[in-house]
Amino acid sequence: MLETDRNQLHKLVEEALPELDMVIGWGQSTDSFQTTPVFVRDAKQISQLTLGPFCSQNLTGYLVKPPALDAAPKEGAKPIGICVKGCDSRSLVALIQEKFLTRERVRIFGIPCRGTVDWNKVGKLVDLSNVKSATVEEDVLVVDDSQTTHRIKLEEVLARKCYGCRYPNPLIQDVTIGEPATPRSTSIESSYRDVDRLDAKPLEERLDFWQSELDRCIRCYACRNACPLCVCQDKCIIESREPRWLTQRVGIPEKFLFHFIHAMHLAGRCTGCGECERACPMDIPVTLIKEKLNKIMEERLGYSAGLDVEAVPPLLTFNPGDTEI
Amino acid sequence: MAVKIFIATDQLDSVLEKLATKIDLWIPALLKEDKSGPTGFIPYEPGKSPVFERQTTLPTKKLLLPQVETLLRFEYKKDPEGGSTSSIVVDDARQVRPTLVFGARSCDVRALITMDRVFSQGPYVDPYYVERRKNTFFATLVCEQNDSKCFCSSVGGGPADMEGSHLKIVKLDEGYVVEALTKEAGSLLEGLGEAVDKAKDTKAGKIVKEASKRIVGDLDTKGCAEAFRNRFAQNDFWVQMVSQCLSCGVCTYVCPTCYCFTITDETQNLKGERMRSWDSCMFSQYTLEASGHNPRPTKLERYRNRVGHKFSYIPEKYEGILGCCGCGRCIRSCPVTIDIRQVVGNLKENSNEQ
Amino acid sequence: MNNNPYLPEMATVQEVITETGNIRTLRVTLDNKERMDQFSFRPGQVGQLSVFGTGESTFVINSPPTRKDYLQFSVMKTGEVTSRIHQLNAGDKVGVRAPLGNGFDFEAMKGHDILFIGGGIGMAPLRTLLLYMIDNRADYGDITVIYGARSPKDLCFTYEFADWRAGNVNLVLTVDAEFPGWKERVGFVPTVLNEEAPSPNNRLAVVCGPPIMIKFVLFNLKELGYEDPQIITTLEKRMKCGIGICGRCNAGSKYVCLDGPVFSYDQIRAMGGEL
Amino acid sequence: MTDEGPRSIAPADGTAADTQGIKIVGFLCNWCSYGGADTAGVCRFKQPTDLRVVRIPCTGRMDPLFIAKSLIYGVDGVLVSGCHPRDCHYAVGNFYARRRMEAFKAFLPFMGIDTRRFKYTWVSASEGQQWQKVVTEFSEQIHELGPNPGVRRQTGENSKVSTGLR
Repeated sequence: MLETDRNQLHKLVEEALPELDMVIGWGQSTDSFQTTPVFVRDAKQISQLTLGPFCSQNLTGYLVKPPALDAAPKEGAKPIGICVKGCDSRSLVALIQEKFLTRERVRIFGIPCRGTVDWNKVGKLVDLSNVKSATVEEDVLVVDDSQTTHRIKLEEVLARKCYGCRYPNPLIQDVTIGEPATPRSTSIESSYRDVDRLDAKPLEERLDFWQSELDRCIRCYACRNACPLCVCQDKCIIESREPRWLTQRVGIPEKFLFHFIHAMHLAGRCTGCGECERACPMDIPVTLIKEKLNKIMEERLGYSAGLDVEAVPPLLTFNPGDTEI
Repeated sequence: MAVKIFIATDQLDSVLEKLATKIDLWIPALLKEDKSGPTGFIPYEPGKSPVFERQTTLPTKKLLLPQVETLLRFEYKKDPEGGSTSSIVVDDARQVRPTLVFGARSCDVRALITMDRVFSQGPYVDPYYVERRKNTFFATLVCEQNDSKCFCSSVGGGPADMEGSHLKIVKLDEGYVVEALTKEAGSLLEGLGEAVDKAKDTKAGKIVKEASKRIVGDLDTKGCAEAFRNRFAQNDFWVQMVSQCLSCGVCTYVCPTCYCFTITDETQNLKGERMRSWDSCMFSQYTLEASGHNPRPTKLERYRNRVGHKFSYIPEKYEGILGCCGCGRCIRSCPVTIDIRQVVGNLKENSNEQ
Repeated sequence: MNNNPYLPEMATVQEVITETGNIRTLRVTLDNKERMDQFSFRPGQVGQLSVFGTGESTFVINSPPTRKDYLQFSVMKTGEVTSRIHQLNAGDKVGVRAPLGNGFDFEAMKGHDILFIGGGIGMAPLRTLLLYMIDNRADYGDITVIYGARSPKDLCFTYEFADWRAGNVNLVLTVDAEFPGWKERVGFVPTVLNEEAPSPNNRLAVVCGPPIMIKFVLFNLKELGYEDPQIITTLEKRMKCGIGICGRCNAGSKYVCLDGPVFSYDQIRAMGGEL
Repeated sequence: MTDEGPRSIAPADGTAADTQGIKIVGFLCNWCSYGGADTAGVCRFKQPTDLRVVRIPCTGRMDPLFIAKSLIYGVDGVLVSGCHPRDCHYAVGNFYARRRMEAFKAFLPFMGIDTRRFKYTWVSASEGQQWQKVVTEFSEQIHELGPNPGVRRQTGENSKVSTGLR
């Protein structure tokens, strides 16, 4: 099935490429299992494009970040093609919502998603240091580590965000590749299970949890830079000296505040794509912080980011009738 | 005859405990209770078991160049007469204790060969680094766990490379053979472990021999400095290589040889300190001038500088030594799987074509 | 310097001169009198001036080595540290790490005619060499200075112009646009350079100013027949350590703080790297 | 010196609050609550002394991160007060603020920070008595909770690094 979809993607991209500046998609990285973003400008590169559960990166950030590939599109510039999964499409909607780009600027290749693989999880079951090949057969991940062939149920090694995913199918798109996917979750309750689990613990345990998790943070800012909605980028207050929110120290308070800043600036804007967590080299569940805020937004203000290009993020507006606790 | 001891696997903890009474002892360990989770070097505590099975996520760099350290402290003294600040006391805040890193890898130590040159080959000598370097001993594992991202042999090192190390650790099935490579390090081993019998010595010798024969990585770095210069102005090449870069600092923070730092002042009331902390050439602020001009305004220039620094500028400056130790950490940790081997490899390929 | 190159020497601000709306000149002396007496440097070398609690910044020592009552730094208010420096008054304490960098090769310049081209604050690094040459006037041939700024109010060292001329210096002053009471030249520095057109024979051009000025001045100098090695300039980069370690001020494998800031144009071309 | 708090909220050496131990930061809007606090003072209403006031132009200026930073670095309580809804000097500033602070209040405990250490309220310039009540109650609540341990400062891993500190 993947093979058919891939062929369809290649065909559609080939047809569209002459009208486009480039197509941003996923391709094979230098190792045998992970994908890397590729920027197809030439028909010769189309064969690099791939899709499926290994395509974990959210590519929408490349559309807007300085130095964007095409930071200030010239008059009459060709649109950019981009491959999006369900969650990625929400980021795209959010970017259009916030007027970082217009719908016409992008040609969207929508890819229904059945979940993406979290290689950290696979690494717990298989030694990933010398993988020879990794493929997907229906719902089984087959990893050959040059000694044994491991067969792992995909469902066991998906990224954390996938288990509560309500929007596996792109919300905006020009073309769809493959059959629509069935959502794993359909309600708030089943979308925020990890948040609820932590919330069920006593306050002190929660503090302990975050203290020990955030202690590992090396302040490399991968989570920030991977986030498609962290649009301030080089002007981020985390690095600014005036005003000086943070010093260069690496105590836990500094790390706490850094993650507070990241989360609060995404409150009501985060689409839960999980890029921050995926990018973290220290395996910190950074998306969980934002998930809590997303849950608050949903429960209290009935808002989920990245669903509607016309909607205004809830913290950028108000309602005189809002009530207090 | 060099001091050589054997530590049985079940004796390791008690030996480390004894070692820790002689010297500050650091071991590679899990940073999260998860056997495949991130690892790094931490101060030894009884009961903490070292992770020798795989390379650590974070290198030993911070032991010689902490992520944050105090360069000096100052204090404004109020003038009792006028009430205005009149004098400042500046004090050099150094203090270094002898430290042993038990379970480093040859790539970690190889990085120091680069760092040593930068920090001590002048004309200015960095006293903070130099003093730490003098007081830090490395007990290095003969590496048998190289993976598909390692390329130490490509940059002048190798799995059994002991240059710069003070002790050599060979892991056998039943324990560890530890051999002192310097006299000072030998005194650390006094009274620890048991004698190495012939059989174990032979076994260890065989492991070392095999490891030193192994070629890890197939990157050819010959002539990369020149190839880089040729590629420098080819914008298209760099667009192709690093369009996916996120400009985050992961590669530089996990890199054992990335030493660039910034210096900042922090004060509270009348006291303060001048700190130096890791900086990253991947960040825009790193080179941003007060006027607003930035010589490296986009990720292309910044990534190019990283490659250039390691494979062209450092070799030019220091007799061909590369600024890369081949540990592969930047490849493993990169969120968008940029592979520096590919970039360096491509420097030479068809460099005259474009 | 002491054996810790990061440790500044304590110094006292002796005098603050307001040059223009955003440029001030500080004259400082090292608190250790012996050190101050022994202090020697080459024109063009720089110093790190620190205000403890705010940070350090690099400035050229623009007093010449031949006049050692004080070390002079001219500072344009642009960022965090420079803003703080502008708040300093006589008697305040600062830290100084100096001398750093390479400086001008004034020995090799002996016997040559010299052309100084400065714009705005860019006159500061030239001033040290100029005064050095005035103090050793016999060693050098013709000295022409083309100095320009946006308006007469933006010219630095106005109080010294008479002294420069008295030192047998051909001083050409220019401002970008007409200004009431302005009797000197009007026009951009590169244009005035073409009008003056000093012969490149046995002459060295020393250029410093804003990047855009440098760009056009270089172009015009080439037109006038100056060869790359005849053109000398000072580079500017963000600096932290000042001693060639922290990594940020490199252009190719050269560090501006250590191997510079003075480079000839052919050196700059050979270096490669971002400017 | 990793045990330093941010400059703005650090107590000067030997001030009264140090001996008492409790520090509360109050962010008051310029137009209503600051006036309200002033009224309370002019009327000589008895007030607790734990509060340090930061005057902000409007609660709409109130960045929840001010609260985060204060609590993370060990301030014992944060009180935000502004004009009553529909009475904002800038018409709508406090409407924005209300949403942000509601969300933030719900978020704090998730990170392990006691939400009782943060309160926001509305006090107008004429409500000196109301101000006295608000401050007294909040101060009592914070005293009951005791000092805020803040976020642990010593990192597990770096605690023994020879950082050059004595």
